[in-house]
Amino acid sequence: MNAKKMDHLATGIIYFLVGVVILLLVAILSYILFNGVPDISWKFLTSAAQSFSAGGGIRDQLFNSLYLLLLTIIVSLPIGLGAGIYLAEYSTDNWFTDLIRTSVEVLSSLPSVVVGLFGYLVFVIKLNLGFSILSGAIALTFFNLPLLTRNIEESLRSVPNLQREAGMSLGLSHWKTTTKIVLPAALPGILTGLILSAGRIFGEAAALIYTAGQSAPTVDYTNWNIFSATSFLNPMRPAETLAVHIWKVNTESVTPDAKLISSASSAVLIIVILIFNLGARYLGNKLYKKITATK
Amino acid sequence: MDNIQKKLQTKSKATFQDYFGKGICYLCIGMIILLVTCILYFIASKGIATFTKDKVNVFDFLTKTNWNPGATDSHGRPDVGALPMIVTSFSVTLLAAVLATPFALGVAIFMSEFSSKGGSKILQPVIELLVGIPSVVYGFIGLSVVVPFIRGIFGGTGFGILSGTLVLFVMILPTITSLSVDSLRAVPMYYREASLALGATRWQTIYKVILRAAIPGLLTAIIFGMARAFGEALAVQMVIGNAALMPTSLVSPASTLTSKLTTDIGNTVMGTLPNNALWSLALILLLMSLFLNLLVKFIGKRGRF
Amino acid sequence: MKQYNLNDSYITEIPGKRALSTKDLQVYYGDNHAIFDANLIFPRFQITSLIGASGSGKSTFLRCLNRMNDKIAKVDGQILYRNVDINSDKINVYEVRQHIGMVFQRPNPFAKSIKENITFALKNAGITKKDALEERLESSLKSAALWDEVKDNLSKSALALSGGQQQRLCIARSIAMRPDILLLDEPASALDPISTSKIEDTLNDLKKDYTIIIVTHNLQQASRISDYTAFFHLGHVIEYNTTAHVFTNPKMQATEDYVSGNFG
Amino acid sequence: MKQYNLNDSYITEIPGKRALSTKDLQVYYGDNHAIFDANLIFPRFQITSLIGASGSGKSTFLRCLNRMNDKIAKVDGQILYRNVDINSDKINVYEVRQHIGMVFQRPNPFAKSIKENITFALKNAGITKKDALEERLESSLKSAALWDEVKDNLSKSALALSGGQQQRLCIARSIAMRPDILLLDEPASALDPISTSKIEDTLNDLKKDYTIIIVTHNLQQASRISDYTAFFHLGHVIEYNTTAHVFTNPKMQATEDYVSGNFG
Amino acid sequence: GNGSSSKESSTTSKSSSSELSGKITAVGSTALQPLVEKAASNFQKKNSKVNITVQGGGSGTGLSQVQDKSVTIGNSDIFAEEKQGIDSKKLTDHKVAVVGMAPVVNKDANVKNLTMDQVKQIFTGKITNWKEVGGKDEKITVVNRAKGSGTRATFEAAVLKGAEAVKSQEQDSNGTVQKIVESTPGAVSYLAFSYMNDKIQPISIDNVKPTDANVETDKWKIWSYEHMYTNGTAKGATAKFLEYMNSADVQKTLVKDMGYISIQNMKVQKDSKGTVSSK
Ligand SMILES: Nc1ncnc2c1ncn2[C@@H]1O[C@H](COP(=O)(O)OP(=O)(O)OP(=O)(O)O)[C@@H](O)[C@H]1O
Ligand SMILES: Nc1ncnc2c1ncn2[C@@H]1O[C@H](COP(=O)(O)OP(=O)(O)OP(=O)(O)O)[C@@H](O)[C@H]1O
Ligand SMILES: [Mg+2]
Ligand SMILES: [Mg+2]
Repeated sequence: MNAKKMDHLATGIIYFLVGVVILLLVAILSYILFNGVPDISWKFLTSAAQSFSAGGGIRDQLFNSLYLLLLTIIVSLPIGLGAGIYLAEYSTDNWFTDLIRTSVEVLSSLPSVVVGLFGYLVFVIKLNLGFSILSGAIALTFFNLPLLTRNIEESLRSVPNLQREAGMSLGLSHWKTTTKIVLPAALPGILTGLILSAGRIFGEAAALIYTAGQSAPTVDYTNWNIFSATSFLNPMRPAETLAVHIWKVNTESVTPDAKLISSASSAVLIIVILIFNLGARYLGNKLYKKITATK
Repeated sequence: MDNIQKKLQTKSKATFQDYFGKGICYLCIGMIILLVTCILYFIASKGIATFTKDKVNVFDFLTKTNWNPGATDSHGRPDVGALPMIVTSFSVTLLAAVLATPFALGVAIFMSEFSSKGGSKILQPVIELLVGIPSVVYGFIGLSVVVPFIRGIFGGTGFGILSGTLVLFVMILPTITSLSVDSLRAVPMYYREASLALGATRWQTIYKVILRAAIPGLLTAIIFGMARAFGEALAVQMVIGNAALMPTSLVSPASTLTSKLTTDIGNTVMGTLPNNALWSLALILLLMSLFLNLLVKFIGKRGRF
Repeated sequence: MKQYNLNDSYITEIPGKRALSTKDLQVYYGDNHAIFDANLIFPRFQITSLIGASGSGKSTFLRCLNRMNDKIAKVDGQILYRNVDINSDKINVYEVRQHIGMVFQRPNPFAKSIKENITFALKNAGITKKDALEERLESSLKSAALWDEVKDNLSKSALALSGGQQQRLCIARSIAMRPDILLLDEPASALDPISTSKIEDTLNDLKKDYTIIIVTHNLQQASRISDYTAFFHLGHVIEYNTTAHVFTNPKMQATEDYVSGNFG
Repeated sequence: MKQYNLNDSYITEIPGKRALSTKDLQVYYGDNHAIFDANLIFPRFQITSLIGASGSGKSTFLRCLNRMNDKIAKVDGQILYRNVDINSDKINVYEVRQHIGMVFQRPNPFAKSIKENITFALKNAGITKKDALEERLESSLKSAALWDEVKDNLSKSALALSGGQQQRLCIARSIAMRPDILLLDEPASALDPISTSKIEDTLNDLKKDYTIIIVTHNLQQASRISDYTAFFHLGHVIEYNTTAHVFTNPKMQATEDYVSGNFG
Repeated sequence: GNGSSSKESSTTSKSSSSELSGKITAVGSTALQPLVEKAASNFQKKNSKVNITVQGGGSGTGLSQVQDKSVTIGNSDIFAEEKQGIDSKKLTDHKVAVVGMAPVVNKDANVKNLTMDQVKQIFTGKITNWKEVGGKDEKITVVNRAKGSGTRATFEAAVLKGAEAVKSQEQDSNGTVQKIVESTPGAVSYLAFSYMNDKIQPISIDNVKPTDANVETDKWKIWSYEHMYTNGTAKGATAKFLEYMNSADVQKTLVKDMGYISIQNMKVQKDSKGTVSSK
């Protein structure tokens, strides 16, 4: 076959593969959305879940998911940044760096249940954090760190060396150069990593069942005292997230409308991820533009 | 004058900033190492108990096909043969990777070599979206779509390795794709120019130059995908049938290491053999992911010319 | 910088055979008009230099000649090669590039062995016989004056060569395709003087069999190696003449200022 | 290429005040010995050019002078600044770099506004008063001959400037720190002729207040702007003299060949 | 029997609301979790100083954690005595509900009634086609519950009576089993009454219908208790909460809502060995 025909054929095959994948993606997303969106209502979003009777909503679960995401990012972003900066800026090619990389990557392939049980026995029981958003956030940090660290490292590395030299040659410390010059320039890449890991946090269930727990005690949304047990801000309270709720509704729930709750929740989850994705990009771009004074 | 000489020879704010920064970085690295060490120690100590405390023969554990930790076999030894789960885990993982790789590569090539910004601008977020769909949801789509579909075509119950593979295929597709895109984009632009200037077609350039140059990165992507498949539980558990049986075909119910682990762990009592045996499964998983990782490292080293 | 009349130009007549010519070539990067009405004729088996300040459009022009600018810029006008306008949509660009080879500013060998670097494109073009490949390998490396240095190490990675060797390998890679015309974009600018002079020697040898068009920043280099020189300024070809004329007796003020270093 | 005796060299005496000097400076990149026994004295408030072929070690030498090579290369020997050996472990390198500024080959402004590019390092160095900052901003931009072009757009992104403007911004950024010495590594090589001449003018103005050391490939540029010239060859300083001497009456054969274009 | 004290206990909890305080963590059975959770939230409304956390994790987890004193209450759908590795002497049992279970089949199989022996043979793999028991000519697909789960233990004790179950699919939750049986032709499994719906076919055994009334009299044999274990005797808030669980408040409403059978309605009782006696 001549090269040009081969080129056409290969191009055709690639378009075919892409087509199949797009079709698949569209199918999955529309399956979830078509099944779920008709059942989403304001009431569904704003009322509490019901254990036995129909008509329960997902107010608490939705809030918990977002709050857990926030806490997880608060816990894991600094560690990821520190580790990413170390790997990109300070590390040299040696066994220690290799060891760190391997450690981080091993984390990424641990089964969720294992991390969940580990979190349960160590954080919930041993460290006495109890079933809490905090325990959940720490457990999720395990999944979050590898992706985040890798992403931060790569984004930092992709900033041209010239920028570092510019900073250093002005007598700035390496640390200042990294945090004030290289890091802002790497922001868009870091953001992508953050968005990807946010997706995983929203979607994770198995690790949370044993750590953040699978019940959502009613909380008071007017209680701003973080230390109060009923405050919605208390990180020490147990919290069922949306993904866990979907899991629970599907496995043990006796509510008559379990199926409806499950599909509507899935749709909500996807929409929230989408909003988060777009929102984070928008804000990130704005921030980037502000820092870099472009436009 | 003297002042400057002195300044040159004394530590300044910048010096301390650097100490501080280094300190923070080492702290973070230290925390990661601590976390990993803890979890490794934790799993290893529990997983080894099956062999040290309950005196199960490691070889039996890896090669016997009967899994019934509560009971004992005719020789009075505990019945913990993990082979069916090991075989199944490997099968679904490999098959899912084999299936997902061409699609992921196709999309990655499309995104990095074909499409103008528009195409990848749409594909990128959609792929990121897929990462966030909870396992359970994938599991239920699997249960309500994939399983009946397989049943319709191959008969039987529809539960089994094939269904598991299909569900995992979709789940690891985003991982492999996005990592592949990264590594294709990392191939320097001048490789493409060099090849095109020699009269090579786009496909020849992609196939013989870009893919070759990106091989270490692509393999890393595939292996990361496999690691994800290996560790996935909730979704697989719903479609694979969860029978601790040696799989006889792609459509017979089987059970992976993770699905067994997830299904049974809540019903066992800490410290007893049934519980320890499950931790041994987790240990196998861990060793496997370690192995996959070292494989990536090895490939990465070899890939560097 | 002085203002020169950009529409005033001196383009000499070319005696003898022509290898390639452009007719009213225009190049646009989006809104940016980068080349204006380039009308140049390149004589066969001669070396032509393109000189001019940075950003004057030398690379842009050169890359059009074998359609490397296809996806990057909009190119209007004609490029005639063997009486065919190769700047047309119907043209098989892969074939064009096999006849008109290109060497870039930064050496860009593939991360493959030395041997594979040369044979890669040959195999692609359908030459698969072992003998033929070996023969081409040796002859092209010899032409590029690299054979003696690498003949014992053909399966070594090309990336392990020095910069100058890598650049000669890239030249060898190009000429292994037996092109008619060789385009070089500042092939020596990243190299040390020793490598540079080797490459200049190589080009001088290649002249017997190839038409060579070379972009260079280095005026001494242009005057040393080329037969004809074209001076570019802000996207316009200001002067095109034999190298001797351009350097010793330029017709245009801009050219004179440029070659005497009083430009800008 | 001709072989020259590398141990033979001509280094002139420097009258008047010294800004900086090196004593037996050696630089190694791993096993690669890149600079051999460099002994140079840089006169105060003068421009010194470093010339030499590519790879001869000019950049390497320059980067040692403000310790930018710290993590990349092993640097032995002494660098004396104000009677202090700043090539010692005990030296506060951040302070050194504040006194000895550097401008690079490719313009590298921060991805921040023009104003922040200048004030960022100042603030960091403890200058926080608004008046002082404004004053420095204006004076440094004026010194770099950029003020008129940007004064209405100080909060615009520095990346939106043209290459030449970016480079002048980098110079302004350096001199805003009020260094003693300014090191420049081919600051104009990526720029068009207009920008180049602007930068040359700027350097000429700066000479009153700063000691300038500049690496350049462009011999005309070196002869135009510098008072002293050092010629590097394969890591050795072959000749160091007033610029007029180096270009019109070189003492060493290698220098003569290089400045007359017969090198290599 | 602690059914008779229901009225008193509910009044006690009301009157003592001011002084009651403490932190209770109840972990274990996922099947029991919603009930306890709901009861806990009602209890906390009256006793605002008591903080109760209810979580799942499985009966095994519940029992081992309460044994280790990591949690206050271990929820279990299995007797502690039946669980290997649990020292039942240390634990105090609080039975809070009864759950009835029944075999269920996919509607396609066209079977509504089986003998106990047939059920046993199906689950031990002796009968492999529905036509052998008068149904459609269709292969039987057995879906079992996870080993060690309370539901499976109860079912095996009542039906298999020591015989080994056939190796087959295992699922660890009622919801998944329900969905699989619903959609897989020829599937058979067993479910708690509360998960029955009109898309699956519950099976009568020896013509006894799986109803609450039949469970209460032990005419229907497959049932078990839901337990809440404490380590030693329950004290303080925990005792009050467990008392509340057995109060009419919970038993008459929540237990019913959940699809369980009130402990107070039982005419018989069962011990950990499976021996049934009348109350
Ligand atoms: N890929 C591109 N996209 C947009 N504009 C471009 C691109 N490449 C070059 N240009 C513009 O086209 C003009 C000519 O550039 P070109 O690179 O051809 O100059 P040159 O003479 O080769 O310069 P140099 O000597 O620096 O290589 C310049 O204004 C440049 O900014
Ligand atoms: N980062 C580095 N690591 C290893 N070797 C280096 C490095 N930088 C430069 N060298 C080597 O040191 C020698 C001197 O290089 P240097 O960059 O100082 O030359 P130069 O005179 O500045 O050349 P040019 O004119 O091309 O900039 C060369 O042999 C070069 O290969
Ligand atoms: Mg160019
Ligand atoms: Mg240099």
